[in-house]
Amino acid sequence: MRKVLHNFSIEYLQVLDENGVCDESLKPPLSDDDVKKMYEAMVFARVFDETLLKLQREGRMYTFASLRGQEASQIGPAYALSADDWLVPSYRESGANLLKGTPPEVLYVYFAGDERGNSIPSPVKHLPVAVPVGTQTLHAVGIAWAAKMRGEKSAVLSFCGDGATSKGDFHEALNFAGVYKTPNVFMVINNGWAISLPRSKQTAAETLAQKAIAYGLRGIQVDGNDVFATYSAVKEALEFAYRGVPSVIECVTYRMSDHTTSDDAKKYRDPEEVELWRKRDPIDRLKKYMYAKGIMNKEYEEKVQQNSEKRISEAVKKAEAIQEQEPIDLFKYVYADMPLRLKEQYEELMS
Amino acid sequence: MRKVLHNFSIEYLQVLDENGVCDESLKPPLSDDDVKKMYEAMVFARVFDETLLKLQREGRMYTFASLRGQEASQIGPAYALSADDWLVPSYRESGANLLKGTPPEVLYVYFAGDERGNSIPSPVKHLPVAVPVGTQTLHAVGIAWAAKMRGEKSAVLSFCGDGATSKGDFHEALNFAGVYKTPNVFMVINNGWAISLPRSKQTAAETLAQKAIAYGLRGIQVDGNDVFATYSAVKEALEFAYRGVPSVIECVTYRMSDHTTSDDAKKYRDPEEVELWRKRDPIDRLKKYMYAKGIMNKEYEEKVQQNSEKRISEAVKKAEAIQEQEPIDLFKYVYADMPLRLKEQYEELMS
Amino acid sequence: MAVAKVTTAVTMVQALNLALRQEMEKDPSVMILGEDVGKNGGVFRVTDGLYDIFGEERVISTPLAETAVAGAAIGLAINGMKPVAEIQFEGFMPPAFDQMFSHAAKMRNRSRGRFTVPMVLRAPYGGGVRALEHHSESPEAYFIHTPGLKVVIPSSPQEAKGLLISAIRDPDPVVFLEPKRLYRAFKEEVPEDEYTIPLGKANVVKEGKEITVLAWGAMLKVSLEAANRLKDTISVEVIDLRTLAPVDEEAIVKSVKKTGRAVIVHEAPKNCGFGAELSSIIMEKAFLSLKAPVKRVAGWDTPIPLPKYEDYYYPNVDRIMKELQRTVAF
Amino acid sequence: MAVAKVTTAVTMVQALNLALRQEMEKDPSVMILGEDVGKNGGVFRVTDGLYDIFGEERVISTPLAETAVAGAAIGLAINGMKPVAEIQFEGFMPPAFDQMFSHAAKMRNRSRGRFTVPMVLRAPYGGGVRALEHHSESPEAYFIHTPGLKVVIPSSPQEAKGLLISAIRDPDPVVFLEPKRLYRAFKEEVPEDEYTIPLGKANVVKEGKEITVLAWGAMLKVSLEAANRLKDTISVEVIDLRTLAPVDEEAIVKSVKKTGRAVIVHEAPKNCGFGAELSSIIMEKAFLSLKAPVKRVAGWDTPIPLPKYEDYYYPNVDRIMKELQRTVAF
Ligand SMILES: Cc1ncc(C[n+]2csc(CCOP(=O)(O)OP(=O)(O)O)c2C)c(N)n1
Ligand SMILES: Cc1ncc(C[n+]2csc(CCOP(=O)(O)OP(=O)(O)O)c2C)c(N)n1
Ligand SMILES: [Mg+2]
Ligand SMILES: [Mg+2]
Repeated sequence: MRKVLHNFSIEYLQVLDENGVCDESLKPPLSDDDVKKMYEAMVFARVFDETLLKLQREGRMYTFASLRGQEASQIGPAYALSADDWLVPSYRESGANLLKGTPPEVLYVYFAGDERGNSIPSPVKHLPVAVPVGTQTLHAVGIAWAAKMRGEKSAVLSFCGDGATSKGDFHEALNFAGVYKTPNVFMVINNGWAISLPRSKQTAAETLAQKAIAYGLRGIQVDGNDVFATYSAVKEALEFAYRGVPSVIECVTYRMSDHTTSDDAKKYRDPEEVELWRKRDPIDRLKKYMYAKGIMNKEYEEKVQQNSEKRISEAVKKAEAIQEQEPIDLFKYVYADMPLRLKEQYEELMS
Repeated sequence: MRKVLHNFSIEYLQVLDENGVCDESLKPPLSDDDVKKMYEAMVFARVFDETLLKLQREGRMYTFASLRGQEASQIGPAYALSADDWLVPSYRESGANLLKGTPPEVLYVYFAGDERGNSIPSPVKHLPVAVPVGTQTLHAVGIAWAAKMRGEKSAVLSFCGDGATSKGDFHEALNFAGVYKTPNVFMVINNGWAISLPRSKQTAAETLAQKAIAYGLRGIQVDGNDVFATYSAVKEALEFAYRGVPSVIECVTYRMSDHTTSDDAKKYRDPEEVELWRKRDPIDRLKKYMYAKGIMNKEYEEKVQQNSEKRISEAVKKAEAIQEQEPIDLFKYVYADMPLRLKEQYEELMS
Repeated sequence: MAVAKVTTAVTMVQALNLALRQEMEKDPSVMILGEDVGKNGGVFRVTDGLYDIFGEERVISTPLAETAVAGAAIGLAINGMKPVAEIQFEGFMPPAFDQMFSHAAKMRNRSRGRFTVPMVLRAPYGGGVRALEHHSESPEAYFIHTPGLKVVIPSSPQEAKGLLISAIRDPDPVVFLEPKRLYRAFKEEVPEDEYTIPLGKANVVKEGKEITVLAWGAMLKVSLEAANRLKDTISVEVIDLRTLAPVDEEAIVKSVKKTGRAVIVHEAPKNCGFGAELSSIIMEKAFLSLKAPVKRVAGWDTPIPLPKYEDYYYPNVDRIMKELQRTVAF
Repeated sequence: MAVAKVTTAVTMVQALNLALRQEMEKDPSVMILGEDVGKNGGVFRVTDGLYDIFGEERVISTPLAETAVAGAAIGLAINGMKPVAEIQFEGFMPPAFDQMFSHAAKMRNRSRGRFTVPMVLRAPYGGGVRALEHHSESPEAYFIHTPGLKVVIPSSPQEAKGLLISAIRDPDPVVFLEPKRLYRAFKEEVPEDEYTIPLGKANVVKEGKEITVLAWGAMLKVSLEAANRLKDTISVEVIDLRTLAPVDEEAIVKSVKKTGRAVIVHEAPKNCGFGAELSSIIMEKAFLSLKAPVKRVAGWDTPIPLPKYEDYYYPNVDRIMKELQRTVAF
């Protein structure tokens, strides 16, 4: 007997096509006001990004990971969250972090190399930047599990990249989520590259969404440059999550910038590929839709841009005016109470 | 646009049913002689197992992991290997190890708590027992990769359990194999339990075979108590492996004994479940087939049993006659050359 | 330590079990996760019966994945739970190490106190039970060298209960290593009521004048035995460190300033083991009191042998006695 | 070291690159794997150009999975290859640690020599380059405490080339940590031909009479600078340990017996760092020569701060000078 035991399939979702034409049958129930807010958040994310890249080049900041091109993969999902839901980002989700409520000056302080930028202001429910790739997916499972145990209506949206899907942590996280039916939504941001490794060499799987199958989870691939699709997929996944069904959502998007400010993508990737994706810009796409729909005009467009720039330059001012940390701050947060040895070391440092 | 992107399916293979009735259309090309050899190896594995369990109870050995019930999941696959292929076992594959060529006295020496039992005699190509669950799958990938680089026709058959599929190492190994198209065959021995955790709580996936989908690998589930199915699936997978297509084979079988001699399965599992599986005994099943086919009679059956017992009691004698290791042997194999500090420590031990 | 009145003679396994049960009764955020900790009660039965009392929501047998056990525990702790995570054997802690090193140890510091990780990572530890490879390791130094973690190792049933309760209540991540050869080695009167033993405080188990022995876990008893055998010739002070990080430097320095000599005993390999740190602390803080070099009696710098030869490996009474004698005669 | 005639002034990155190239030319079993080591040439460009020369079969950019990089390297080494595996930053070595600890370190011993693991695990290491969190760690002690591994840390371009060639040829697994702040800090004349520097031998970089400084990697230069600034008042001997496991105890003991004093300098946290082992070795083997306690100038026992404050963290010339003066004045 040789028979098929199980069939599986992976779906793809796109709502706004590359020309900004909307498949109305799939359009999520978003008011014009919602759409505007999402647009504004996307522009704000981009301006934040551009500003930080500039400041980094001027030597006012350390390493920074640009999100350019991934605005729809961040804003759609973050917009779908309620205040009770958690956001567990990697290091590239500045757009999502800002929308979730972390002030831009705090994020800036982080990229300026200061721990206080990771001190997410209470009660904003998102974890600090996670640098070790993929490790945060397990925290996301733990946080979701705790929420479930307490019977809270709170889900966890975590982000990781295509590269992260190769890590053991990712695997163990998805498996735990499946077994404990935790309220998790795992965003996999397939931006084509993990530093210099193209997606095609990251795994032999046809899609990253199908990794969900290995754990009995829901899996779907969405157009990551389509903010309606990312919003809609996450909204749907959150509903499943509250009922204990975790999901994997692969967002197909593109990292328009170098990996970080320390990287030079020209070493390893074809500029034509970048050009191709420039035409798929997520903000342009939404703009086309909004113009066609009549909820956008030049004046509004400019105002959004200006407001974003203003808000960010104020944030930068605020951030750069922050007092230096005291040397004691090096020692103060290692444990709840400072052990003798740390007190002695602090004294030595000050002597 | 919401559309199906990809479809996947997982097949199931059984050749000999529970009554020993063979699906001739699927029967692998095995001569009667082959079948007898496989039967003999299965009986030998079982007698080895029974003997070691007895010796362990008598205090002549340390912890031992019984393979009872899993003979077909070990002998079919090992029988499919050529001398150039590698075997990478966990701690429960004594049957496969013996068939691959490790003398029973060597294996016994290992379970008697002596490193020399892990010194697989050259040129037998199998790795020592791997205790840290799942870690060996990565060695299997490295070994296969090396063989491929050198252009050798050599594949690697590795074993791990249902529990091991939850480990990050397993995930990373399968992914590497997919990306580098290494000649690997990953046996996943789903024996229902990982110590006290039932398969149903190990993962929410419907099958373990479908984990292959996450890596673009071939995946199939086979009846692990059917030695024709396990042989056939591995033989086929080896052919794929030589051409750079790795496979995952889930063998559905059952751990008839306690997890190890340190475990008491009565604490956590229903004796009825064990009874159910007793009826699916892989040796009985093959025996039924062989009687029906006329290649088995009482005399042969007894002879096989007696030969096995004799061979093992000789092995035990040989093993127990082995000279004690010298204390210097503690220090001799840490590095190729013994560093000063180890020389001093050896002297201290002897002083 | 406020010792309550009613006591019972129990093994270390029972004492740990009692500590877990009482903390779970008291604090609904305490939960247990790990391989086989549920119905099976753990391979050493430390969590025996807890599944029946608290249910599968709070006593959770996890899939076989140590990275996940630690990583999920971090998330649970961040979101208000107090997870007590078990790693089945210390030899399988390395896959949990990254999460402990990169996150548990650093989350409070990283977030300037916004997020904290009040978890316990328990594991049976050390050798002497004739176990398989990877089942007799002593990895305390890896955790001690990681700022942000606390490391605790009990030496008896009474110690185990009080220290585990403190570890669970501690606001920071605690690695709690349980000497498996003491699990059932002896019984001791243990107060039935809950009590705590403060973390970071050593215990002078035996007073003496001529030499200090620093030990912990299973090596404490072996050291005491060596000290007792020498009682007519050498006055040995024996200190149980209990908490290895942060270690009680004051107690160590005080003792060595009095005795002028010290021997450190541990099972882990000598090279870069915690014995080295202790020797250095003494060097730095009690140099002028030293009448002889501080010595270490430790595991050899080799992999731990399989059961048949493990007796060659671990410090034993003879080796300790010899070192004490040599040091005093120096 | 047999120094060849033709030399060129190169950075450490270039020296390492040359070592890799020459070993790959010489020995077809040498191969490179790790994240971004291929076309990109590694994030620090250590493998730059090797992909073009040797192709994607021998210079392999792997998926993002450190456990797999180490674990697959073990299998490759067992089956006849000599893999040089790169971990992109030392902060991501923990996920590779289990494979190194449980298998690379133990395979020879476990199989009584039947299977061996002649691999190198390279990683950029240490701080001082204003990097993100997890990019400035100094994890050498974890590996040193693991019997069966060798640990090597070069301090200059010339050292880097000779030591890396030795590491690649070594029959045992070598953890090779490259101080990233030295990668491009200075150029040095390096022989173009291949040459080796034997593992396990320290290098007396500067002779002196009154105090010994033990250092390695980036701390060597800082220590030398401190020694030079004090040259009119204190005669400092500076030793570059080069190989940390197995360490050259003879050279250490010889020097301290001569000088009677020692200071150890390292970036890693002090608690249970390799400085502790070195201090203990001196305690055990040169006690009677000691005129002052051996001291450690090390990283604080805290997580490493983000870039803005990292200068507070690492030993610097001032701290070393102060400790040297204090020790001599003891
Ligand atoms: C465990 C770990 N290994 C390596 C790195 C170095 N590194 C940082 S980002 C990165 C690539 C990540 O790729 P991906 O997951 O696709 O995310 P993306 O950067 O594209 O957003 C690597 C290798 C790291 N931070 N963590
Ligand atoms: C990494 C690791 N964690 C835990 C253990 C302890 N342990 C030994 S076997 C086992 C269960 C393994 O189950 P499975 O993979 O299904 O194999 P089986 O024993 O059923 O053959 C566990 C948890 C181990 N050996 N290695
Ligand atoms: Mg990516
Ligand atoms: Mg199993």
